[in-house]
Amino acid sequence: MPETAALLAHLESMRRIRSFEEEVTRLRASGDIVGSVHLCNGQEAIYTGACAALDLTRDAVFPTYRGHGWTLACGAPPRALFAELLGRATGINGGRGGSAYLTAPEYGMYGENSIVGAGAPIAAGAALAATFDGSGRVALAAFGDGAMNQGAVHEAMNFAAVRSLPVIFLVENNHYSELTPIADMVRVDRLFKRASAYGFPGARIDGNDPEAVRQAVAEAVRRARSGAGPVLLEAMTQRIVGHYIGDAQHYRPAGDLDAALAAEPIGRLTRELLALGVAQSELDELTARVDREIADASARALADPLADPSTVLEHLYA
Amino acid sequence: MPETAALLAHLESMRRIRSFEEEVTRLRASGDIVGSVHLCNGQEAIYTGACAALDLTRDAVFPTYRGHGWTLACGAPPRALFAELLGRATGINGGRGGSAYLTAPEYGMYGENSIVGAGAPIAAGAALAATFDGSGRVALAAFGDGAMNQGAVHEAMNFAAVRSLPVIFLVENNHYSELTPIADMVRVDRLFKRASAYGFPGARIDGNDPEAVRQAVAEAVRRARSGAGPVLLEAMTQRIVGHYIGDAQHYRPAGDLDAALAAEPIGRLTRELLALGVAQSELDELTARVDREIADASARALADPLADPSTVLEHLYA
Amino acid sequence: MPETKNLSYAESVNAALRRALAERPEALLFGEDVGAPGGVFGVTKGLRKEFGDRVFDTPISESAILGGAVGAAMFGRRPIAEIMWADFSLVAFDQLVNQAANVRYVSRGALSAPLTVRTQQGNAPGACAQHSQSLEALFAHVPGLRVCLPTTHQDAYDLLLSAIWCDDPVIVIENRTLYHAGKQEVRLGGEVRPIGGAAVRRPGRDVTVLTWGALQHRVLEAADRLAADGIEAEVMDARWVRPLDLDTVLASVRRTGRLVVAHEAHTVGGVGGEVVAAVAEAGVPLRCPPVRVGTPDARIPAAPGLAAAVIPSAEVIAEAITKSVRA
Amino acid sequence: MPETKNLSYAESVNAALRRALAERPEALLFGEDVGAPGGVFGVTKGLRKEFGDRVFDTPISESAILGGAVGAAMFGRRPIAEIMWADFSLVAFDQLVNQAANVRYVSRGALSAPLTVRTQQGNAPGACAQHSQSLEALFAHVPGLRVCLPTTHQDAYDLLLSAIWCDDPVIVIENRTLYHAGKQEVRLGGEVRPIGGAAVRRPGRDVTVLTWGALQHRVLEAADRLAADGIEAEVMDARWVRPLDLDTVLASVRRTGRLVVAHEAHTVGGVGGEVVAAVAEAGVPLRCPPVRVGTPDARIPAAPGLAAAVIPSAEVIAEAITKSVRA
Ligand SMILES: Cc1ncc(C[n+]2csc(CCOP(=O)(O)OP(=O)(O)O)c2C)c(N)n1
Ligand SMILES: Cc1ncc(C[n+]2csc(CCOP(=O)(O)OP(=O)(O)O)c2C)c(N)n1
Ligand SMILES: [Mg+2]
Ligand SMILES: [Mg+2]
Repeated sequence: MPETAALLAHLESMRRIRSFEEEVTRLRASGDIVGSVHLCNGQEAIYTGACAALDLTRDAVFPTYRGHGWTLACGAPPRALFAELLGRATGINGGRGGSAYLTAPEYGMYGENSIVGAGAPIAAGAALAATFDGSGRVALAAFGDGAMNQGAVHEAMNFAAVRSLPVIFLVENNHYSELTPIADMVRVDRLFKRASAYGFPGARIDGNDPEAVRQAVAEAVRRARSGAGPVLLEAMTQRIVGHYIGDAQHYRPAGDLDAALAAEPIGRLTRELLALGVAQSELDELTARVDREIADASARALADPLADPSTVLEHLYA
Repeated sequence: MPETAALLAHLESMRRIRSFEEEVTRLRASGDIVGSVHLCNGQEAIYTGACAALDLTRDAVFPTYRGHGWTLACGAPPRALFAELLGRATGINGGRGGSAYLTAPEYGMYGENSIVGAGAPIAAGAALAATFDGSGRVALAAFGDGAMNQGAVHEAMNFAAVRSLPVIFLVENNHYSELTPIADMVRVDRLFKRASAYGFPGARIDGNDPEAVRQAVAEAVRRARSGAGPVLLEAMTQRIVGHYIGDAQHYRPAGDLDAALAAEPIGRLTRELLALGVAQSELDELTARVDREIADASARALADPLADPSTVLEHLYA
Repeated sequence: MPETKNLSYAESVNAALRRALAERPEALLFGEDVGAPGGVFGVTKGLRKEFGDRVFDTPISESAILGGAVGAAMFGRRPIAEIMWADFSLVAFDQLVNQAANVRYVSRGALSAPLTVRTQQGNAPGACAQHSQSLEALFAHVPGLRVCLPTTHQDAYDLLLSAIWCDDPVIVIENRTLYHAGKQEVRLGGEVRPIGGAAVRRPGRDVTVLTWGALQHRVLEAADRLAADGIEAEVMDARWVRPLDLDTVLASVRRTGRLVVAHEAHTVGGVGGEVVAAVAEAGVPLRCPPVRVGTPDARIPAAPGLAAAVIPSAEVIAEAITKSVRA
Repeated sequence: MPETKNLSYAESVNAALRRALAERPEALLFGEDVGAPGGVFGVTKGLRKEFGDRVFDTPISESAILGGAVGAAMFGRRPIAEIMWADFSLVAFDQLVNQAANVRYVSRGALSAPLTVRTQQGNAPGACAQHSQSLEALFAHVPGLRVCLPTTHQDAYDLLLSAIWCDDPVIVIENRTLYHAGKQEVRLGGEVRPIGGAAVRRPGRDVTVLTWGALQHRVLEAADRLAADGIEAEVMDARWVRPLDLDTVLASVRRTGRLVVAHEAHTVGGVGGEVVAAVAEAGVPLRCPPVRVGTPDARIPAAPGLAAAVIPSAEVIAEAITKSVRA
């Protein structure tokens, strides 16, 4: 039974991500943020649990366009993230990455990827580097259920297997690829089973339980650092919002979203903590504090200057 | 116990392929054929067995650059094939395809492919067409062990699985990918096991026994035509020559080639037929007849006119 | 029987697809989210319902989609495959360049690959560097392919039908900023025309401005502004970048003696270079050096203010035209 | 300490790789068959033995190879990845265009991808259409990449080292017909130069002939023949097609007043168009229209006699030069 303090830390991290995404939703509605934005509401336990198991002073995550949660869980400051989405000079990439392709290597976040599956071989390559530098670094590639059908993911898995690379393949199985159910796109929807074809362990885990994710990833990290090679973790979760902001989710069957909402990780962990005897007021205080932090970060980012167009040709080459 | 006549037909088909490749070796040495040539010596049982199970008036095979054997087993005339390799106007593609990229659709041979793995999705696409035209056509994609690590093959397998396409994936596992052993490039060298990840049957078969191949492919064809979808067959074989003409095979461990020669399908079937009571003289006559046929085809092709350069811009578009 | 309807660009594409599926029983339509959901941009809405299993969703497997199209085409179907963003075609580029483009040539017509790839490209506010490129130059360099960029609603309908009717592989590059940006009268049901042919969008005597794709709207805006200064630019929409309708371009340049080429793609190595080179080779006397307008050497940044600094604006285009005319 | 050795082109590449692995402990060398077998062309022979696990074989997985290189580079290694044929890069083109090219720009230098891709391209007798293309135009259109085509043995050594030392992704396009076609004196161990810069291979006053890649040998042959007719062509090797050394080209064209660009790649959409357009835009007065020589619209047929009818020969090049000078 993990300690309450650890669970409270998970809750705070998840709440920070949720508050961030809720603020992003407002900023998108107000027109301050423009373009396609993919929220991760409902999937927070994965980021929180996984990052708790990594040593982000050396390990690295390689997520997808749905990467705000990963970036925050890695410890990147919300203000720089808002600023990035708002196209501000203070954005974590000066506005160049945007919502779907930002990077924060100083926090162990080695880049979202907007090409489905493309991050998997890149993470494998980072893990390859780690086999040469004695650093013990581990790379974690995160991608969706739909990405499992991309050729690059297959190649990355076999490559990682045969070279025993310290990489963790983490599938965020939220049951949908954009507007299409994964169950319609595979015959075997237990995706972790594919690992056995490559000769490494695969497992399904509860992606709505940060502690379960932390434990599974910690074990995978231990394995990876020991030189035993990759692991495939299929974290079962659901998004409780559309694929992108504006997606009306007509494709979700009746009841699907309600079930997802009932199972989403923040409510669930809140109930668990109450059952463990934590006071409602303590949880309310946590939420209020995080919400204030996020509101403050958003306000500061909004006040920051826009990225300077005169810098736009810089940094193409060294 | 299959009838002797069927076995003799297999032997004749395999012998035709072997004689063809032996003549190609001579023509390459003499400089009549130029460029990279991939021989299939030792792998003949696969082509002979598979083609015996297909209905080539409607079914189609999609092999690789190592495709002379497939083309002959499909029934394409040796002369037009020699002419193709010799760059003659009478070549089956007028010299445009060459050894590694020729096509003979009128015989059910829908094109070699020189890009490793690329034929798999194309075959799946042909099978897709067959699900719409009521023809009952089946597509067979053949490729090497090394191709199993290509993204396109993975995508083709999942696509075929989820749409239950009438396609057979046939791996010619000759243990090497060019100069590299497959065993060094995968953790699980029982490649057929990957099928289970996609939810369809996979099996290892004796790729040096044409009758075993015929039976396995016949069963796969039956399944495919019934609408049950794809099958992955891993036919175990060995090439008894280099990857390409000129490959000195330094990478083969001592004894490897000798073992392959001892197990190669023509010698093996010859021994079986003798044990079944077929007379040596009958087998000698078969060999002599096929060798004459091939020598004659080669001589005629050599006498054919070279492809006419003035036609070289034709047929780029309809 | 031809009729005229007031349609959005997306609806024009939809109408062309509906007609193709109705008139060509061998047509198939597939891609990610194109079936049941009707496409991420709503372009294929209703087609799954109307045509059943001939319209379907695929896994996120571009090599299977494009390779599947090649194989299905070889086997007598007429596949229309969607690649959601042109950027994504690069995960499966082999199937277009090494596969589709070779089928007819190598077999001397014994086989063919009459497939259509619908995709869309370009920058839109907030889009990231992996969702913003204009890649027509990569396709246009490949003999065996045909490539068009319909910009008007009418062309969205007409060019797509020409592509589907074509017996060779055709890449149709649309633009998502056009899909829902207003309605136009579109003639439906007319004759399906063979591929090729540029179109004059605005006649003028002073300078020939060749363009294609959504940038055309900025070019027209620039031309309209310059008219106030007495500069009359002839704006020509290439429509097809392979084959380029060089004759029409040359005829215009012979009249105006000046050439500006404007595209959203990166200038270096873009199709603009091909146009300028072809005109220069033809020896048409120019009154001033030709000018290319395109995106300078940079990746496309997500922040709208940054992207606006690299994607050619109407101002930048107007300046280039002015420079050419005043030279 | 610099020394001079008599080496084949393949040995020159090998020497550069050996030096890089020796001097840059962060260098890795991998690809299909490059390790234990020493490469299908023997180019990497002996390096596995000498440098152990830093030189290794990969599965036939180009996306893993190139993506692996991107990731390893981000994590501080300096990967040198081999793609056996440029044609094969198209199965994994995403990793170069959408991934490698963006790393530095999007992160404003917080990350970088100092990787080198060695590949080789072009036609050789009997090679099929999928093993014969010259694809430099596809790479050269991508800001964020650098692209060179070493043709001399010295350049095979020098340019590869410049590429490996470069802190950004570089594509080095070799040519298999050069690997074992004779030895030349090669200076080893000299200073590693920054990337870029064309080279004059043959001075001349009458016409500037810019070329790159193995075709250069045919261009020089053509130039030598024409010298007998009194035509003195200046043959310039671009060496780098991104960045193009336009200044050197312009200086030559200003002197000669004539421009021919010759490459093995398809003419339409090839880098020749970029060169001609850039020269035209620069407004350098030409005494006759520029001429491009390249492969016409066709796929590359396998039969040597057919391929010879599309790949530019010395005769075709000589004719183009003559046409230019006599115009
Ligand atoms: C190569 C490629 N193909 C298609 C897309 C378009 N696309 C973006 S997100 C997405 C769905 C991905 O689904 P999944 O992998 O399950 O991740 P999720 O969005 O559910 O997190 C698709 C098809 C893309 N970005 N890249
Ligand atoms: C995409 C691609 N990568 C690499 C190659 C180079 N290549 C040609 S054959 C070959 C080995 C293939 O091995 P395997 O699949 O086992 O088939 P085999 O040659 O043994 O029949 C390789 C790597 C290629 N043609 N295409
Ligand atoms: Mg998903
Ligand atoms: Mg093999």
